[in-house]
Amino acid sequence: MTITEIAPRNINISQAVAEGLRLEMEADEKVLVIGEDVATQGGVFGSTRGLLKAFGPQRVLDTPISEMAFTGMAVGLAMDGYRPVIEIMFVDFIGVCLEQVYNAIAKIPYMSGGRVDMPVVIKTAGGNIGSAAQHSQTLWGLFAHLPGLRVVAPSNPYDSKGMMAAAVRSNDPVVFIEHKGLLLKRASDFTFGASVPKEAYDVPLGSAAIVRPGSDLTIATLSGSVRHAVAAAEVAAGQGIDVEVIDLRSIVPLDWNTVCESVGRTRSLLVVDEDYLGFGLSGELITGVIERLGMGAMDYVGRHGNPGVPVPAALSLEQAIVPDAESILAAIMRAGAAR
Amino acid sequence: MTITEIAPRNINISQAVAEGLRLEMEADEKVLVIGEDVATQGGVFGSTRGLLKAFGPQRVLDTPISEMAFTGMAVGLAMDGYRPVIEIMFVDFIGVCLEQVYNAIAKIPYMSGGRVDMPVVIKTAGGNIGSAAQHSQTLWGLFAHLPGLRVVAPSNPYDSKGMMAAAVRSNDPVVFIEHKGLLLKRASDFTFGASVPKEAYDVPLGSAAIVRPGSDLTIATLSGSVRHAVAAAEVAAGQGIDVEVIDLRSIVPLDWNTVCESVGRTRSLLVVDEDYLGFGLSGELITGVIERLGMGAMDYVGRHGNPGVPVPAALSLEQAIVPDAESILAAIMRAGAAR
Amino acid sequence: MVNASWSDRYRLMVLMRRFEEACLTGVASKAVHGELHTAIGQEAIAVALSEHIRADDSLTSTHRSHLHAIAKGIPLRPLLAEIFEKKTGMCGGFGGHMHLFDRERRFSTTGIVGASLPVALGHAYASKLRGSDAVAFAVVGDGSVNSGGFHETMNMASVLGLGLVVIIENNEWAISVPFSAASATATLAERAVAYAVPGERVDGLDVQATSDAIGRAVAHARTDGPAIVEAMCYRFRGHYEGDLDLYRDQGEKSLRTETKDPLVLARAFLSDGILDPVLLDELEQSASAEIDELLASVLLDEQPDPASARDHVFTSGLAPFEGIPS
Amino acid sequence: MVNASWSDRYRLMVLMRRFEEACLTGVASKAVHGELHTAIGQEAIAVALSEHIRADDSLTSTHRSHLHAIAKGIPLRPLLAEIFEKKTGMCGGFGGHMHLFDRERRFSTTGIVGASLPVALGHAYASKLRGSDAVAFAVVGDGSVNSGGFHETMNMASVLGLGLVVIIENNEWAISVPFSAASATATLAERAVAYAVPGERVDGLDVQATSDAIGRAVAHARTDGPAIVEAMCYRFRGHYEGDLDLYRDQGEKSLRTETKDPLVLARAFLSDGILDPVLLDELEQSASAEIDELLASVLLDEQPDPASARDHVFTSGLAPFEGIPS
Ligand SMILES: Cc1ncc(C[n+]2csc(CCOP(=O)(O)OP(=O)(O)O)c2C)c(N)n1
Ligand SMILES: Cc1ncc(C[n+]2csc(CCOP(=O)(O)OP(=O)(O)O)c2C)c(N)n1
Ligand SMILES: [Mg+2]
Ligand SMILES: [Mg+2]
Repeated sequence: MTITEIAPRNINISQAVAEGLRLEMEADEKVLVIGEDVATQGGVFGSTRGLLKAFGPQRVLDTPISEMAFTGMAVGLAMDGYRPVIEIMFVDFIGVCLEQVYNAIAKIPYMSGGRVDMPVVIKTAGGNIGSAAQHSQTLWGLFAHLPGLRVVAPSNPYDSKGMMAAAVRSNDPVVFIEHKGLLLKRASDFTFGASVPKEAYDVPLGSAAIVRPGSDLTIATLSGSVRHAVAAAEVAAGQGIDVEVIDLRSIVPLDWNTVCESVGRTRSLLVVDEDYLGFGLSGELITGVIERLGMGAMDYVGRHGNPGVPVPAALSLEQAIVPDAESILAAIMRAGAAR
Repeated sequence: MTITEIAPRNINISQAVAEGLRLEMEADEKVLVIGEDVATQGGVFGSTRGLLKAFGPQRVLDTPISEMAFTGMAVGLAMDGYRPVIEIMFVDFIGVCLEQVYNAIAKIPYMSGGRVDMPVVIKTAGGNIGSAAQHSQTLWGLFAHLPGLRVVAPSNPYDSKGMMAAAVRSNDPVVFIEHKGLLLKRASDFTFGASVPKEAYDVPLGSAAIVRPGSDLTIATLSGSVRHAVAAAEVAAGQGIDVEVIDLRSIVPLDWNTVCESVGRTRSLLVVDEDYLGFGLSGELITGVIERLGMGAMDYVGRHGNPGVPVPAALSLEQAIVPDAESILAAIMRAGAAR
Repeated sequence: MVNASWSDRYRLMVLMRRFEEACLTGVASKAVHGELHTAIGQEAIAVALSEHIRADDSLTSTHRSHLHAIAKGIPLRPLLAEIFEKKTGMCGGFGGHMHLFDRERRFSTTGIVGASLPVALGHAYASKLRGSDAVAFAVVGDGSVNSGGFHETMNMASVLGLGLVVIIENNEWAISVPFSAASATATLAERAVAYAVPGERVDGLDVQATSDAIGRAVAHARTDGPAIVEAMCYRFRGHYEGDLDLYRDQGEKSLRTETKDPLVLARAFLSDGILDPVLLDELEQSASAEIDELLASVLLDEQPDPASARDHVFTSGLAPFEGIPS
Repeated sequence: MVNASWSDRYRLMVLMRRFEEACLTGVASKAVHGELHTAIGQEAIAVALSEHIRADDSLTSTHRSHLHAIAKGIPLRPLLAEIFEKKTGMCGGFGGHMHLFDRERRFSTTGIVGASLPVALGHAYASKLRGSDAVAFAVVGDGSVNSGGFHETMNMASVLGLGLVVIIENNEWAISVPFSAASATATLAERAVAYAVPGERVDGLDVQATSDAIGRAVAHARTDGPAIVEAMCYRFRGHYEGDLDLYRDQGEKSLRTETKDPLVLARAFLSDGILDPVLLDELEQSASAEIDELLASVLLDEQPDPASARDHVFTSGLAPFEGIPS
C-alpha cells in the first residue's frame, strides 16, 4: 500500500501504539484489548488511550489484578475466533501468569497438530525507569527460549505503530515488549523512525533494520538501546570507528540475513542487550552467526549489557548496570582496540 | 571427610535424593521439605520417601495445589532462618509460581544489599517420559537467564545425593532439576556415579565432571543426556572418533575451567542439550568458550538438542525431537565429518 | 437432551466405562507411552453433564478429561486415536491424552491443574460478546479449587456476569493429598459465597440428582452469571496408571469401589422395576461391542510421521528454530 | 502498646503524614528517581496497626509500605535513606522504596501485587514451627484480593491453622480501576467465609475503631488461626507521583480529601474536650521538626558506590555473570 507522507506529527510512542491498535480494531471487530487500566485510564503510559471511547467497554476491558485469569481468557477467546491483545502492565509481572503464556498460548498450535491457532498479542512494557529490580526488566531472552512465541521490541515511533499492527494481524502469538523509557518520548526525540503516517500500515515482524550504516563494526541491538547505540556510534565515528547499528526489532525470529550480511562486511560483532546477558540473546546471536558464516568470518565478537544483576534502585548503581550511550561507546572502543 | 566405600547398593536415583535430604535434615533441624505429595506419598517418584516418618508432618509438609503460596512461603521461612526445600512436582508447572522464584527468592539477597540470604532449594523434575508438551520440559535455560539462582541438574546416583546435600547447605537459592527419565533408574544402570555411600557427603555445586575422557571432540551435556552421550561415544570410538564427555552438572555457574581445558585439547565442541536449543545453554557455552579461548581455538562447534519444538505426544514424534544415543551419535558423526 | 431416557443414560454410562477400559489396554500394550488418567467411577457426572451441554456451549477440562470429551460430543474415534497417539487422532497425535482440542466444538483440555478455568472464562466472555446464551462449562477436580486460577476466574466471571458453569468433581483426593487436608472449608460449594454466586453440593454417583443440580446451574448461567456444582465421587484407580496408590486406605478403597460403583448403583436402581434386566444386558453388550470395535480399528492406525515433528510450532509456517541444529 | 495514649497516637499520625510529605520532596528534587507511592490519607490504619504488632510479629507489605514500616518500628533514618536511594539506607540503596527488608524485625515488602501474602504465610508457619504465638501481618490493598496469591494463601493458612492477620486497606481504587468494578462481592470481609475465618469491615479513618478491629483479629490469630480486617479508606494522591489521576471524579476527590482527612478528623475529635489544642499544635510541631531534621540529615548522605553494583547477587559471593562482558 502507498503511505502518504504528511507533515511529521510529534506524537509519542504510546500514541503511536494506540493508533496502531485503533486502526486494527477499526478494521477487525474481533480485536479486543484486555488488561489492567487499559480502558478508563488508557494505560499507565497512555498506549491504549482513546480505545475505550472508540470501541466501548466490551472490546476494551479493564480487569481486576488477575493476570492469570485474563491471560487464560485470551486462550478461550482465541479459540472462539477473537484476536485478543492482553496487556501485562510491566513485563516483570509475567511470573504470575507465564503458565498460560508458555503452556497454552505458545503450545496450543502445536499440541492441536496445527488445528487451533492463537492470534494473541501479549503487550507489555519492559526496561528501566528507576523503579529497581522488580520493575525494570526486559526479559525477551526468557520468552525467546520458549517455543511458539514471536517476540518483538520496537525502538522508535514508526515501528511501534507498524509492528503493533503486524502483531495484531499475526496468527502466531506475539509478545510485544514496549520500553518504558521510550513510551513517552516524542517523534522529535528520534533521528530514525520519527515520522508516523496517520494511515494504517504494518512493519513486517521478523525483519531487522540498519539504523546507521557503517563499515568497521556491527552492533546488533534493539528497543531502548538503539538510540544509545546510535549516539555512541556518532561519537565513535569522530574517533575513526565506523559503526553499523542494526535494530533487530524482532527477537523471534531473528533476521539472520541482515545480521550476517553486515557481519560479513565488518567482520566484527558487538551485541548490545539491556536484558540479562547470560543464556539469552547475545549468546544466541553470536553462535548463530558462527553457524551461518563459519568461525573464520569474524575478527571480533563481544557483548555488552546487563551483567546478570537485578536492576538496583539507586541511580548511581543503576547507571553501572544498565547500558547507555556512554557505556556502549566504551564497549565500541574496547572492540576497536581488540580488532 | 572420608567416605567409606562399601559394597555398592543398587538404589535408584530417587532414593539417593531422599537419602541426601534425610541426612541434611538430620544434621540441621532448620531444613524443611514442602510440596504436593512429598509427605504421605514421599513424592510421585519417591524422592522424598521416608522423610515424613523420620521428621514428622511439620518438617515434611503436604500442601494443597497452591504453588504460588508455598513458593512464597519459602521466602518468609528463609527470612525467618529456615532452609526450605520446596518441590514443584514437574518443572513445567513453574509458570504458576515463577514470580516468587525470580522476583523474590532470586532477588532478595541483592535487593536487601546482601543483608538477607535465601537458602531455598527449588526441587523439581524435568525431562520427558512420554507425557507430551506440558510435562516434558527441562527449562534450565529459563532459570539460568534470570539472575540470582544457582541451577543444577545431576545425571547419576552419586551426584544426585551429593548435589542435593550441597544444595541444601548452600546459602544461595538453588534450582535442583531432577530428570524424570532417571529417577527410577538404579545404580546398576549406570557406568558412572553408580556407587552411593551411605554416609553424608556433598558434591560441590559449580563443578563439571569428565565422565569419559577423549581427545577428538568435547561433548558438553548434562542430566538425562549424559548416559546417552556416553553410549554414543562408545560407538563413535569404534569408528575412530574419540569423544570426551563432560557432565556439566551445574548450569549456573558453568565450570568454565573444565570446559575450556577440554576444548583447548580437542579444538571441537558439541553441546548436547535436551532443553530448547534457542536462547539457552548452547549459545551461552559456545560464546563463553570463544570469549575465553578466542576465536581461533576451535575447529568445530555444534549443538544438538530440542529444536525449539514443544515435546509431542506420539512416540514417533517424540523420538524425532528429544536427543537420544542414536541422534547424538549422528551429531558426533556430523562433527567428525565437519572437522 | 434433558429428558434423556434411562436406557440412553445407562448405555452412555457403560460406554464411558468401556471407553476408559479401552484406554487402559493402551497402557498395557504401550500404545499409550506416557501417563494416563482415567475417570472410572466418575461416569455419572459426565453423563449428567451430557444432558445439559449444547453444541454451542464450550467445555474446558483437565488431565482427567476423556469422559467430558464424550459428554461434549467429540467423536469417539479421533478421541481414542489421539489417546493412542495415532496420526488419525483429533490432534494428529501431537497432543496426546491430556491435550485435546476441538475448535468447532469449543472443547479443550490442559494438563496443568487450575489452568482450564481461565480458558473457560474466555469462552464465556466470547458468548457475551456475541450476545449468545451459550455457556462455558469448566469441569475441574477438587484439587484445582485451591489454586489461584480458580479464584481469579470466579471473581472475574461474577463481576462480569458471565455464563460460566464450574463443575467440581470432588473425588476426595488430589493424588495422595486428601481433600480434607487441602481445603479450609468442609465443602467447596460453600466457597461460592465469596464470588456472590450460587453453589451446590450433590451426590455425583447419582446421575439424576447430578443432572438436576447441573440443570439448575446451567439455567442460572444462561441468564444471570456463574454457578458452581460440587459433585461428590471417588476415584477408583490410582491417580495415573502406574500409581501404586498406597496412600489410600485399602479397605476403604475396596469397600467403596465395590459398594459405590455408579454403574452398579444405576443397574440396581433400574432393575427395580424401571428397565428390564434383559434390556440392561443388551445395552451393556451393545456399548461393549461399540468400544471393542472402535479399539480394534484404532489399533490399526499409524503413528504420525516423524518427518512432521517440527511442523505446527507456528501456524503461520514460521520455522521453529532459528539456529542450525547439528 | 494497646493502650496508646491519644497524644502518642496523634503525634504518630502526624509523623506519618510528614514522613510521606518528606518523600514527596524527594520526587521533586529527583533524589528519588523512580516511581513513588505514598499512603497519605491512610495513616489511621497504620497507627492502629502499630498498637497491636509485637516486636516478634512479622509484617509483609506492598508497594505502598512506608507507613507499615513505621508501624513495625523500622528506624526512620535507614527507612527514609533507602527511599532516597542512599548508601545509608536499610538496604544500602539497592532495594529502593518498594523493596524494603529488615530481617531482624521480620519485615519485608514487594512491588508485585499479591506477592506479599505467601511470604506472610511463611512467617506464620515459622511461628508455628517455633511454637510461638507471634503472628504474621500482611497488609495489602483491595486490588490484591482478586489475585490468586490471596486465595492460595488464605486457604493454606486456614487449613494449617496459622496465625495470619490480613489487613486490607480498601482505598476503593487499584490505580484507575474502582473497587466495585473489580470485586464480585460488595465487601472483601465477606469473602472470609470461603476460608472459614473471621472477616470484618471497619472504617479505616477511625483510628479507634480500626485498632479495635485489628485487636480482635490479632487475638483470634494468636490462638486460633487467620483473620481478615478490611479497613475502608481513600487514597489522597495519584497512584504514584506523576499519575495524573484523571480517572477519579475530581469533585468527589476534593470533597473526600477535604472532609475525610483522618488527621483533620482526629484533631476535631480530640479538640472536643480530649486534648488541649495547644498540645495538639505542639505535637504537630514536634513531629514536623523530627521529620525536617531527618530529611535534612538524609539528604547529606551519599549514593552507593557504583563499584559495588555487582555485589550481593549471590550472598555466597559467587560472581553474577559467568560470561566476560564487553
Ligand atoms: C499447577 C499444577 N500443579 C501440580 C500438578 C500435578 N498434578 C496433576 S493432577 C494433580 C492432582 C489433581 O487433583 P484434582 O484437581 O482433585 O483432580 P483429580 O486428579 O482428583 O481428578 C496434581 C497435583 C499439575 N498438573 N499442575
Ligand atoms: C502482579 C501485578 N500486577 C500489576 C501490578 C501493577 N500495580 C501496581 S500497584 C497496582 C494497584 C494496586 O491496587 P491495590 O492493591 O488496591 O493497592 P493500592 O495501590 O490502592 O494501595 C497495580 C495494578 C503489579 N505491581 N503487580
Ligand atoms: Mg480430586
Ligand atoms: Mg487500592
